Amino acid sequence: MTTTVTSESTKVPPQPTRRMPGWARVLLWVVVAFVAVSIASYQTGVPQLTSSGTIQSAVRLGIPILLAALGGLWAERAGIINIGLEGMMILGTWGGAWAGYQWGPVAGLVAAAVFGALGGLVHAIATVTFGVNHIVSGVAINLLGAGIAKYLSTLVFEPISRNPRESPAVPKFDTYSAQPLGTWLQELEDMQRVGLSDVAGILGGLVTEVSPLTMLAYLLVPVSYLVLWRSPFGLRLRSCGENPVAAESLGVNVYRYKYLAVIISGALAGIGGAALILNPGQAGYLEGQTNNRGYIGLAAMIFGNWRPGGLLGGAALFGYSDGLQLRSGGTSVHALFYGATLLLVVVAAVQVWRRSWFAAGVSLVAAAVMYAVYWYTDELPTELTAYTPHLVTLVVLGVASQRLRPPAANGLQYRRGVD
Amino acid sequence: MNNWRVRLLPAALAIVFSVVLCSAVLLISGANPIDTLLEMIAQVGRGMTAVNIVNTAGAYYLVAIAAAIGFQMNLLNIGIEGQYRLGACVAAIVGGAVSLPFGLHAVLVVVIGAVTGALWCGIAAVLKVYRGVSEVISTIMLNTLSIGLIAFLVATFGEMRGNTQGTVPIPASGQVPGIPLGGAGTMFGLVLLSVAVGVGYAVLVDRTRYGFQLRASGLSPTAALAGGVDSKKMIMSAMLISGAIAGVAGLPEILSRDHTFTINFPTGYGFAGLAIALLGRNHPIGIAFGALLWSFLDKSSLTLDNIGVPKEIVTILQGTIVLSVVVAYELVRRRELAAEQRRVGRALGTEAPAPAGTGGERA
Amino acid sequence: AKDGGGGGTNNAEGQGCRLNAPPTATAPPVQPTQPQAPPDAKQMRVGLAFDIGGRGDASFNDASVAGLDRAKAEMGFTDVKELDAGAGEPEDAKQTRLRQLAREGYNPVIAVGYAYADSVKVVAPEFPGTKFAIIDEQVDGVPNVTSLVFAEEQGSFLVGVIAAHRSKNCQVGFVGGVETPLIQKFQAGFEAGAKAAAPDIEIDSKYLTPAGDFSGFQDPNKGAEVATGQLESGADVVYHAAGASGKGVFSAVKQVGAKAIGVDSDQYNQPTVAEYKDVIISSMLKRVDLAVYDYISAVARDDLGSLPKKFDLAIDGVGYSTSGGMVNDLVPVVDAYKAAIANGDIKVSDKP
Amino acid sequence: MKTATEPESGDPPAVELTGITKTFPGVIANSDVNLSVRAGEVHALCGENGAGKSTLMKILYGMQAPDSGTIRVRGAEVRLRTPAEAIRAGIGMVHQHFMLADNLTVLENIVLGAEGVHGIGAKARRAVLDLAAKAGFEVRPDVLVERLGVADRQRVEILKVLYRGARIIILDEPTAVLVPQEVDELFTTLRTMREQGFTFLFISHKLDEVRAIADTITVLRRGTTVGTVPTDEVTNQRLAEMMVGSELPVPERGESTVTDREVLVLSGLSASEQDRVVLSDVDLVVRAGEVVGIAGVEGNGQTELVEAIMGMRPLDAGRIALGERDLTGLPTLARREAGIGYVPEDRHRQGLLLDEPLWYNRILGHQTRRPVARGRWLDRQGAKADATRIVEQFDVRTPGIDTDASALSGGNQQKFVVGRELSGDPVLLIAAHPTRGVDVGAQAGIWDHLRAARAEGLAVLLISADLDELIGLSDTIRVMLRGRLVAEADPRSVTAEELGAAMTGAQDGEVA
Ligand SMILES: Nc1ncnc2c1ncn2[C@@H]1O[C@H](COP(=O)(O)OP(=O)(O)OP(=O)(O)O)[C@@H](O)[C@H]1O
Ligand SMILES: Nc1ncnc2c1ncn2[C@@H]1O[C@H](COP(=O)(O)OP(=O)(O)OP(=O)(O)O)[C@@H](O)[C@H]1O
Ligand SMILES: [Mg+2]
Ligand SMILES: [Mg+2]
Repeated sequence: MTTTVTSESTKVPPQPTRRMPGWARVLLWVVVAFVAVSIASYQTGVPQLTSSGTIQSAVRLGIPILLAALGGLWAERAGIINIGLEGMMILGTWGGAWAGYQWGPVAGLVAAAVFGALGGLVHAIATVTFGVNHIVSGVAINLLGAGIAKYLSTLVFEPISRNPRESPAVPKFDTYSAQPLGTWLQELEDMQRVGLSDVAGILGGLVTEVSPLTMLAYLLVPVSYLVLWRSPFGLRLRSCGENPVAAESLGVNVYRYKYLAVIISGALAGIGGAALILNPGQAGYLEGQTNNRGYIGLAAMIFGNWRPGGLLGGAALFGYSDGLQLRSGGTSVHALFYGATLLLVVVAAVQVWRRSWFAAGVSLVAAAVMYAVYWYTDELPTELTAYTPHLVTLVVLGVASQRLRPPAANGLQYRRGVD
Repeated sequence: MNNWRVRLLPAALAIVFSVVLCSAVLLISGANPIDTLLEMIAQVGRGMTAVNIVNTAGAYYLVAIAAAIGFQMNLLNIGIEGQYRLGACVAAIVGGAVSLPFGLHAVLVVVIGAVTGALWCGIAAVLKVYRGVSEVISTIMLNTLSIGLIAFLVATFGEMRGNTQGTVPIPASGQVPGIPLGGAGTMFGLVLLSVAVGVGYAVLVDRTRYGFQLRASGLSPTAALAGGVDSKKMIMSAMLISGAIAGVAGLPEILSRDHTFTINFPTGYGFAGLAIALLGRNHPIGIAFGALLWSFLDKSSLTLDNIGVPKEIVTILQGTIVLSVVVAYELVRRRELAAEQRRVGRALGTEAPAPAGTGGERA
Repeated sequence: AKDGGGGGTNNAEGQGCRLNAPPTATAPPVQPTQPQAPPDAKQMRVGLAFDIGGRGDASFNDASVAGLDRAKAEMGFTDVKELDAGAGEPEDAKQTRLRQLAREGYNPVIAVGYAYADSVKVVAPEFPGTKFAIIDEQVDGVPNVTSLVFAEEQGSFLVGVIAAHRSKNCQVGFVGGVETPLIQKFQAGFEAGAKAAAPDIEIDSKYLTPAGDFSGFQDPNKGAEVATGQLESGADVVYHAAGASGKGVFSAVKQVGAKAIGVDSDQYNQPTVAEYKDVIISSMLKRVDLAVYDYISAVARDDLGSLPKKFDLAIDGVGYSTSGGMVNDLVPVVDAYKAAIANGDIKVSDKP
Repeated sequence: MKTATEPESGDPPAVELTGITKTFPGVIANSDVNLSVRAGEVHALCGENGAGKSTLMKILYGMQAPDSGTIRVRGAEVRLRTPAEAIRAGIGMVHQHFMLADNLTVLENIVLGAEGVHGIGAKARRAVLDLAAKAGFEVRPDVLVERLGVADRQRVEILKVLYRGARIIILDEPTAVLVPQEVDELFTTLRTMREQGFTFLFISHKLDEVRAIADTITVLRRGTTVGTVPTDEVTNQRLAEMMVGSELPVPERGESTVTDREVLVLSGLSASEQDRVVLSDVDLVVRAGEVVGIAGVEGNGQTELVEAIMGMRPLDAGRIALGERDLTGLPTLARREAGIGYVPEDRHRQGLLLDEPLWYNRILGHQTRRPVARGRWLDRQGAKADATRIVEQFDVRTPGIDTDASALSGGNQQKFVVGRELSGDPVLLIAAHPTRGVDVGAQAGIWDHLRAARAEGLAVLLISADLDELIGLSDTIRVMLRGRLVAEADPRSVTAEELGAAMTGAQDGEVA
């Protein structure tokens, strides 16, 4: 070791040579992934990989997850782990169906938010006021949310729907398409030109047949960013998740912000529930319809490194792989292996460039395995492809996890006046 | 803080509180809470309910111990759900495929269940230790993946019986006889396995070096590290043990009653296990009571339809019990801590009337 | 369909399939059970144990309720008890439910759903004086258990024929809720029927979840996505056997103006899916109501031997609906297939 | 003995506390405290650990509510229920433990809670830069605080207070983490600001510093004010007497017991953390009976060095030997078994299981050895017996060994930890800040035990930020800077100032 090396190791580490800004790096990876998928789509002859229909599916499937993930973001940025998202979502579905049935979709949306927020309130009381372990409280809220929704639905819905597990039909939101953009993109997509049609497919999928609730969800991503990172309110809220004692010492009412954050979190999860009720094609309240989407939302948020853009990516990935496997099952998931091979080769190349030989080796081996699976099988058993999104989440977390940076005081108990 | 007051009071308070709350819910919805409760209690005496309570409590006990081992070191093994189902499935497949002498066969099945559970949980452990993936998320994903894997395994190695898909039945040599109690039903022989696991858990946690290291890692990972506890090894081993115990939790039902794993195998034990471990404060005896309570609520709720009360009230009851138990423990803990400090102050304050900072006193 | 679905434009009106001529079988000489006067059974007490889904599932649980209600009205008994199941409950819960009914003196006790197969085998011998029935599963060897099973594949065959005739693109879809053997019968029959009518037809079959994950019956979201996928790849008639997820299938079908076929009961007339009725051209009927009614009346007459071994096409235990009049023109064709199946000219396999 | 020093001017005092009483369960932290601070002065608060200084200041800053007593700010009585109210009254506080959010930027940390002033955007950034320029600092507003060193963090803390327009500033032990040069810089800043009319409440245990900066000194003992004196009328001797009722103890080395048996030999130790070198080519020998002191500004690799020796941190290169035995690559437990005792720098986080009784804590780190374990089994009776021995031998003030560790005061906790680490006949003791935050009485006790063990041939590696302790106890002092051992000093001749210079890199090689 020479002195030149050690001189860098001062207690005040110098700013690292300014690499690409975070958002640019993310964007770059998005582009790389897109190119990989696009190539795979042509090489394997499975255009569903980038069709606008798949993207629309991804949107529809991803929206509830996105909203749950946003809910997780708000709570965890204030330092409260919210594994109770699932329960809050269930409450949201019940509330949305109950009010939606009587007063229409807008009322349903509001009620879903309110019911979710009530779940959030219980979580806040338990974790903030009583200092209960956040996960424990979350598990209890999931039990409670399911129980309350079932109970209420037996009492309220059964007389009307003749079924204790189901609400009567609920009016839905209408959908809108951005015209003439949508048609134009559709034409582009139909030309089946390499790259261009893929982009058109993806964009087309994003702008056609969008319901107000979906637009709201889209909108909540930048809004969450702006509020949390660009407003005094958000700064205070985040400070409660990073160092609540410091925040308190600067006059921030930590309890209040934590309460607010968890209540907003619950409301967002509730809206996520409403997306399962009020978006076109949905069926009203059904027992068990959230089907662990709250947990998936939490995973998407962690996946997204506790950031709005990141969790959007997580929800999109989940929605995409789920849409793909639901729409065209074995074949497209199979083709996805081809895309994953390409992506892993790129990752390996990057690692080689960074001189982390081990990581590069692992990536290459993984790429080889992926390719072998692609080569030696024709279609995967549906029992296994049905859970592609979960597998993808697990694998990506395994690859990316060590770069994640949760809020420093996330999950810690905070009591005023005790340090 | 080892006295009984701290142990029992919160749980009792919480149960009372939850019962009161649910009574209110029942009253509002027009049912009579006292009748409801009496009906539930009466149900225990009917038919085989009492034995079923004990049988299911045995399985609950195992999943709860699995959860408690994780809790001891602040690991949240949410994947118990997947581990016990996958363990049961693989064990049943192997049990149906081999033929061994009586006894040995059942032992093999149990071992296979344990190994399967441990390996499945081991995926989460490896991800956590080497990749820093939160076990909460990875086990949630693994739970879902286990459903697909089970479906695949049953479809591949199982057989069709009418409209049910299940594994090949385990021959008599691999079955574990129950303890027949006449008209009250048959208690699973493997309830004894739960007892054994409970004793093992108590000894492990209280009396062994491993138990010390486990608890130390949970109480303060940093102190444990400085004290020479290898946190990676502990996470690995704790997850593996937890998974192994979870992996056998489904076997009492299979070896003593069903002899096959079908796609209708019950779900939800995993989350019950987490709740019961909380209820029992990770204590082997507390968990036993928790398991019995949970099982009682489950089984006796079956009668509520008879008196026109939605049986979902029991789920609400279970949720509030968990929540209020943890709140009650926290409140009692705070009070006890203050009391302890007062005791210290009093014990040492005899020399100086206004002791500020006991360490600052001079002899 | 490797190139299908890319643009979602393949829904352009096709010319339909090249269709086989219907078989020319003579209608079997079987008449549905003669209209006997309903027995008087005021003292009868009937217990019903549901599988998950329960009363109000707008599917076969409800169909059994309908049968029960009819029996109640016609035979005059009043003491009826229905018990609901919980999702993912263990075996002993099912046994307890049956025992409870039997102990309280309900006789007969009807277990609705194959999930009760093992429980009935255990509980029925404990109550030799009580008559048990189980729907959807063949239970042999227990004298006081009657099995009420259906030839779902035969009914599905008929709607497969309808689908083939109604498809303009010569491509149809099947959406199953959970990949269980029971649902596979629906798929098998549907595929066989469609192929019989149009050998070139392309059939997309997809399940929402694999066996064991019963959320597939409760997830309209997924139902809609799967159906949309099939529609975009060119299918224009979709048959579902997906329980409550079927709503999602209907909504996806309605979205693009294609056609759907319902399942179990006459879904055209079902209030919960009323908003989609204009795309439900037919439904595969599984007459659980009939089976339950027949069973109860057989019990009342103490004549269990008169019950059919299987509720199949021949006795109208399964069938298809024409409500809405959208397949009226096909009735002769379908009935020809029906006759061929009923008299054994066509054998429908129950494995896909 | 009230040596009251009322200002002659008619101005009301900037702060006046009367009859403040505050009790915690079992502890009276403040009882009838009276304090009056003139506007524009630096007023020091002195007192041993646990005397109640921090509590009093937290009351003034609205973080804790007094049980009784009144607070006046510039003559007007106020009720300060939250920090927000104290901030509004013009009071700011720099805490003993920094209160910064690592993952937020400098700017965000400063404007947090005071967003109303200039928002959180460009305007605020300009205001912060202006303020810093006035106080003579340099700040980079958009850097994450986690990247800053201690001195920079402290500047951020001071800027936080200034940004809120505070005129009365509480500094709770601001110098504890600074090297002498940095202390001088801080004092320069304080003096400049005093000229501008700021009032300071300054807490420190270091009497020289207090005398260097304060105009007036108030001494607290056992929660009450012992007296207030003008700085220039009081001697160190007198102050010490006021604080502890007797003379301050000084660490004394005693006779040298150094042998030539090498116990710990480090050669070429290097370690890095995420591309950052934290230890670079460290060679060090500690002999039996020798105390080797490591001096250094916090964050220069001392923590990492200890972790490397204990096997808690992977090495890039180098070798660690204990006597004849090569420890490189062995896990922590094996190193402890080989005879290393370890007093960690943070007893709460690393030394104790706070929610467990003392006897259970006795097992920690010894779980494989007698008398607390037999093979794979714990020996609870053995642990209890030995915990009792430690409590007696090390004068741990506790009602018994069944008391939870958290209920003990810091000093007593530390004595227990030292006692535990000296159990089982270690050949090497690594003592990281063994008396940090421990009051003078307990401090002297711990020093005595270290000396006694050294006399019996124990090798000690002492890491301390307290230069007097280092100089007083060590046989050899090595200075650590940026992960390397840069200088060696003879404790018999070196002064704290010289050491400080070496610690900041102003001086290399042999010191004194
Ligand atoms: N939150 C608390 N709960 C209970 N007791 C406390 C609390 N904070 C302080 N104390 C008690 O009050 C006494 C005074 O503590 P304080 O922190 O004010 O001392 P100090 O003079 O600042 O000591 P030091 O020099 O160590 O900083 C302590 O001895 C402690 O016993
Ligand atoms: N957060 C707290 N909650 C309750 N009691 C506390 C707390 N902090 C301190 N105490 C009490 O204060 C007493 C001494 O603690 P304190 O922290 O003041 O000691 P100390 O000598 O300053 O040690 P340290 O430097 O570790 O803080 C103990 O009796 C303890 O009961
Ligand atoms: Mg202190
Ligand atoms: Mg202090």
